Amino acid sequence: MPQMSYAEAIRRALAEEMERDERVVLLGEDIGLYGGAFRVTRGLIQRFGPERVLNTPISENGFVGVAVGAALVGLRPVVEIMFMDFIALAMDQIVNHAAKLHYIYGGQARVPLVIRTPAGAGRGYGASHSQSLEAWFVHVPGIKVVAPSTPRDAHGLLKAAIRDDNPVLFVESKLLYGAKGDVPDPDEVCPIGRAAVARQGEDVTLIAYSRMTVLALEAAARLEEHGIRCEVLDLRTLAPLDEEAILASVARTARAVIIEEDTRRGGVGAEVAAVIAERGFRGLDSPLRRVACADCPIPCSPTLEEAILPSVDKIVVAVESLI
Amino acid sequence: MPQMSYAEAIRRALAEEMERDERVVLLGEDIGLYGGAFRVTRGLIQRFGPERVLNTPISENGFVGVAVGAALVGLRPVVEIMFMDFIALAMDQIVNHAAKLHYIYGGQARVPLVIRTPAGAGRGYGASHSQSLEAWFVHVPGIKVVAPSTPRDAHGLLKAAIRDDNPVLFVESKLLYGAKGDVPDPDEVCPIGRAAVARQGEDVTLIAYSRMTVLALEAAARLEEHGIRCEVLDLRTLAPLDEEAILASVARTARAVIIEEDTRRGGVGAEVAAVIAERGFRGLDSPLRRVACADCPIPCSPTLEEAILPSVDKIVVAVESLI
Amino acid sequence: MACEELGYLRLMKLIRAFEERVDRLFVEARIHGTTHLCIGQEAIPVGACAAIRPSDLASGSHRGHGLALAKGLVPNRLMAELLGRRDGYCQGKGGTQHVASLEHGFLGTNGITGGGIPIATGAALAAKLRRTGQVVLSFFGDGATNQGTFHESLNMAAIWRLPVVYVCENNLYAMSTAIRDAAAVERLAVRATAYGMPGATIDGNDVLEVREAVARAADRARSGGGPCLLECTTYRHHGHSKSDAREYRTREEEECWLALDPILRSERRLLGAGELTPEALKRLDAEVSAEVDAAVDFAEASPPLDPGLAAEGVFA
Amino acid sequence: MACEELGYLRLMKLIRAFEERVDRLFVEARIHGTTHLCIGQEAIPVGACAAIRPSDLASGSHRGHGLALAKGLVPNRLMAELLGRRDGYCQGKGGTQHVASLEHGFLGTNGITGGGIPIATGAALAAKLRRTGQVVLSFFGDGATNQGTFHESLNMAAIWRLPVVYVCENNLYAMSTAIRDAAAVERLAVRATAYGMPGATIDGNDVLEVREAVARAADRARSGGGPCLLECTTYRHHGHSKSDAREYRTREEEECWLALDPILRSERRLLGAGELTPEALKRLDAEVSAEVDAAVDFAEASPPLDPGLAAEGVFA
Ligand SMILES: Cc1ncc(C[n+]2csc(CCOP(=O)(O)OP(=O)(O)O)c2C)c(N)n1
Ligand SMILES: Cc1ncc(C[n+]2csc(CCOP(=O)(O)OP(=O)(O)O)c2C)c(N)n1
Ligand SMILES: [Mg+2]
Ligand SMILES: [Mg+2]
Repeated sequence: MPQMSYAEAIRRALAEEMERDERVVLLGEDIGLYGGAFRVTRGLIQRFGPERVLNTPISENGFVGVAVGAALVGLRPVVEIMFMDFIALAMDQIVNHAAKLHYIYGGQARVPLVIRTPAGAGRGYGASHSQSLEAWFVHVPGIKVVAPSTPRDAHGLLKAAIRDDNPVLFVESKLLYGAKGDVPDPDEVCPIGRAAVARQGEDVTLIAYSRMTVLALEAAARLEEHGIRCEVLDLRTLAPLDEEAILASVARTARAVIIEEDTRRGGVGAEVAAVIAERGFRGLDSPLRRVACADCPIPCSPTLEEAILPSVDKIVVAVESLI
Repeated sequence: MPQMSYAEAIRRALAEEMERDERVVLLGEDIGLYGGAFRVTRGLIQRFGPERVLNTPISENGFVGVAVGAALVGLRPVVEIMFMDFIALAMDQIVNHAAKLHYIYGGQARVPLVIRTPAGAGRGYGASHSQSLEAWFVHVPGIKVVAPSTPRDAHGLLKAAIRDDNPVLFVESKLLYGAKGDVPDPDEVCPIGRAAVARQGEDVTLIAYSRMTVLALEAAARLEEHGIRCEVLDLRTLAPLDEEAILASVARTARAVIIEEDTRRGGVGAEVAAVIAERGFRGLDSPLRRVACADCPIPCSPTLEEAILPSVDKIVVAVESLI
Repeated sequence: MACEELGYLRLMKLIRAFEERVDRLFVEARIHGTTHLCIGQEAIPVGACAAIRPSDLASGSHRGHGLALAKGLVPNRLMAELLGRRDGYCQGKGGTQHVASLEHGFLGTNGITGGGIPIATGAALAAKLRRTGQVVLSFFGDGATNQGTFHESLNMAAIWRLPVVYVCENNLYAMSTAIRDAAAVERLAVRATAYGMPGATIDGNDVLEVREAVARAADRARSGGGPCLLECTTYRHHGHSKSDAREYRTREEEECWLALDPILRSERRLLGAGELTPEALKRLDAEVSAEVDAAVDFAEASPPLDPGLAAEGVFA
Repeated sequence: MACEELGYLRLMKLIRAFEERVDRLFVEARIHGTTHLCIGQEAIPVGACAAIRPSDLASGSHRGHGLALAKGLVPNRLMAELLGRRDGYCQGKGGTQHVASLEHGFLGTNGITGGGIPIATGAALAAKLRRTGQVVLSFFGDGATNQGTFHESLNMAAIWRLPVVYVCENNLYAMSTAIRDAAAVERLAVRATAYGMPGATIDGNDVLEVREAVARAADRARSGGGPCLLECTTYRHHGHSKSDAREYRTREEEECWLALDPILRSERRLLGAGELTPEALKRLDAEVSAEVDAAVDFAEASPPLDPGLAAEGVFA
């Protein structure tokens, strides 16, 4: 299979799974003819028809709840939330319903629901169109959270998410939609719950996910020139977290820098740090570091936005401060 | 001032602040004659009238948004969300509006809004009436989060919250409503952002907040019998976090156990652990430990509920594992 | 018709006996937590479920024991659920506000006011797309009609012409808040206008009227006619939940409504028509009471789930 | 009346020139991010703001530059905001979707569809409780009427009789979704029925009609009569945002609506009445164009905020 973009990889995974299983239906705002704000679902309504690609009204809590109900009785809906910021409107249906029903119904029910949504800043979209809110869901038992960094993982993880019998939040990166990469096998399913070593190194582990993996790899390349060999661990799944992979890498390098695009306080990186501090403490040689978005709303002005986001430079500085 | 319950302390703080500042108004479901589900606002409508104690329809996102709008133009609303679980419905107005407007409006606007809500399990109320979701808000820049453990702090922190020009989430503990304690001074305001040493000790720091502080103190008393001297740090404010107090205590004891009632993964304790792992690592002698609710929805059956919640026993075990 | 009403009367009495027992179990501290009794409102779930097929679906509010029993759940396992026991429909994990039995097509009670409305709507979407011929009943209270989920759901059901019947149990109050203070409309049924769907107000304390109205609505929905909103007027005899002194309403108002009790009305109708004798009535009462006794025995004999397993079963 | 309309025409032209310039700045990559132009819809904010007092309040949607200017914000600082500069109303932090000027009573545009409706409602609550005599205009699109916030807010405004006028700018589409596919009602104004408030549909492309309708609604609201819902029919000439090829609507439909352009209509009316000469019209066009040129110059001369301060100002 040729090189393709992250967006195209997602589109293919959707199409393949819809082909494979007629219970898979898509719901979301403007996902039909328009193809969604980022055109990820473009062409699918022509191929699968309006009964399987449903344009919804602007009713986030409502249509997520509709998807929960549909999932409960046999469909496998994939919902698109146009920007992750809007997921704030749907928290009740996701948290109090989707994530809980399997457990609180004593195992009778399954909610095979995928919620796809683009996260992240860097496009000058402002405070309500730029957030990375995945940490909320990492904190919610009963929902899995994945956040791929490559077209290949986006494709394979989305297939896994759609086949999973549990709710899965599938976090996409706006800035990666155009990024190209190999997707060798249309049947490849990437298991949920496993991190991947994106680069090997001995001196320090850079732990990242989604677009931050790309920055971490760039930083690693730059640091190599300074003689610092970084291992880059791409988490890929945030819940359940691949604690073993984190601990194994940190045990080798004895140092870790966690890179996340969400705001620092209470972010995903905090959980990663806590896991290391609890279970990997003995092998650690130096303090942990987090490189994250500053604790403020995302300003619209591009210069301000850039200033608060993680960057290759900031990663390099954090790594160098440890060594 | 005599002993009073945590609920009564909150009621007094409300009444005192309403007396002091006529811009303070209350909004919430059944907070008038009924006094709210936990009767915290009982009697206030008789005293201040229905224009200042507004019973709302069941419209959480709507009435929180109404409070944001009212705050923006000069009122100082105190909203009650009947159970913290229902805050999931109001996330958009809290996160995308209340917490952001001051910043994104470039400092023109203030949103002096308090959201009071009871958190916590232990009453057999089931999955939708028992959650502790404060970690979500700790992750949201622009909103402060407080969670008192005593009547005195509840009183003083609520007064501070009402006088604060920023949105404040005021997390109450259902199980503490009946707990009694001294509230010596009706004018005492407890500053937001400061932890308190609830008990001094040299061997290990127990870091807790809200009802978990009570459990931590019990565990400390029990551990003293085994010769282990625990310091108990009551965080009181979760955002901004009193990092200096945490670091100072851990520097003394070189060991820490974090106790939180929210579910473990991505909870408030993760941030506390991360702060210690970043800034207090050098002084740490042993791994951190978190005692938290298991990562599952709160089951209704009391025996199951008890099994997953933190307890004095679990704290004791965690501390002993470190020493 | 009349002999069918006998069955409804029996079911309404069973629900009431069940609820009264639940109330007593609370007083005796044999149940913990909270509960919302549907005493006084039994005709709505009974009439509604009589109008649909067993394969149809229903979803309820927090006040949902009556709907659960009307949808075919058995008292034994429902009681076990309320007592938090292993043989409860949800192993005691769900409890009163989150009890479901999918094999009965009962999608669950719901502790989030308005939370079940989109879920019912989604089940109707699935029924439509999968062409199962099912209809879904979505139950909720007057207070729930002020939630955004009500609005969003009814709108989607209307534009997609989903096979769902929205059953609003208007018992005049949401907790302590009178609906006249929480909505500026005389009748909640007019809210259907906003979605271009039919709305009607019916006497929710008349089991036959409920059955007829729901039957018409369900037929229409099943044949592709789309959703509708039925406002069923009723009254809850007890407080909102166990700790409610009912200060927000008068004893006179309660008297009036007690006289309109749906069970009394069916009894009177059946006695008047000679379909029921005072003796048969007594037997009926004894029967349902025994059935509830048995349910309590069953439930109390069922152990709670092993606490060691409490955190299991989060993921499928 | 007619000389007043001259002022409205000027303001509508200013808004249009402003929006056209914004469009060009995007094409030239001098603005980043996104934007939603209100070209074609100018009569609504202009007519509405003409009907209220400067001390009154207004809150807008994501498509809110026109409302901002109509509410009295000056082009210079608005343009600076869109360019992310220090002299923008919000120091460049808010941007197109979150620009406010509280001193003008402008509570802000809003990037969350429906997000501004409860906020406007709350401002009206404050106005009522504080007896300021203010009225609030709450602007939103057709698509926003499907949000739960719309429902919850209108309901609260109705039960509390708040001084708020809900102005729905129905431009037939929410992004690519036709309102006829997203709501099963002919007219969105009927949604007022669900709250017991008056609702009316007016020609949103006629600035005088808008002014009259809003004036009546605002007077009523101000004197304690409560809220109402005004559906203003209109059309956006451009795509939803910069990257929209408008595949979901036909060029014929666009032609029809272009003929109903609110600016053309005012021009024609004024020319016909002799209140405006072709020369004066040219002067007007030149004036607003110069004003917008100046705004761009002002904005581009304004530096961005010091990036070192980017994370400051989170708390008051
Ligand atoms: C989202 C949410 N808000 C508030 C509550 C608390 N609450 C439980 S029942 C209830 C009243 C519901 O009234 P109504 O819909 O009329 O149903 P009824 O109790 O009268 O059957 C309220 C406010 C809740 N459970 N969920
Ligand atoms: C909560 C939320 N959902 C979705 C969006 C994406 N979005 C932005 S504008 C828009 C369409 C709004 O349509 P309408 O209310 O008719 O306003 P118009 O754009 O036509 O002026 C959508 C879906 C959003 N910004 N916020
Ligand atoms: Mg009710
Ligand atoms: Mg529109």
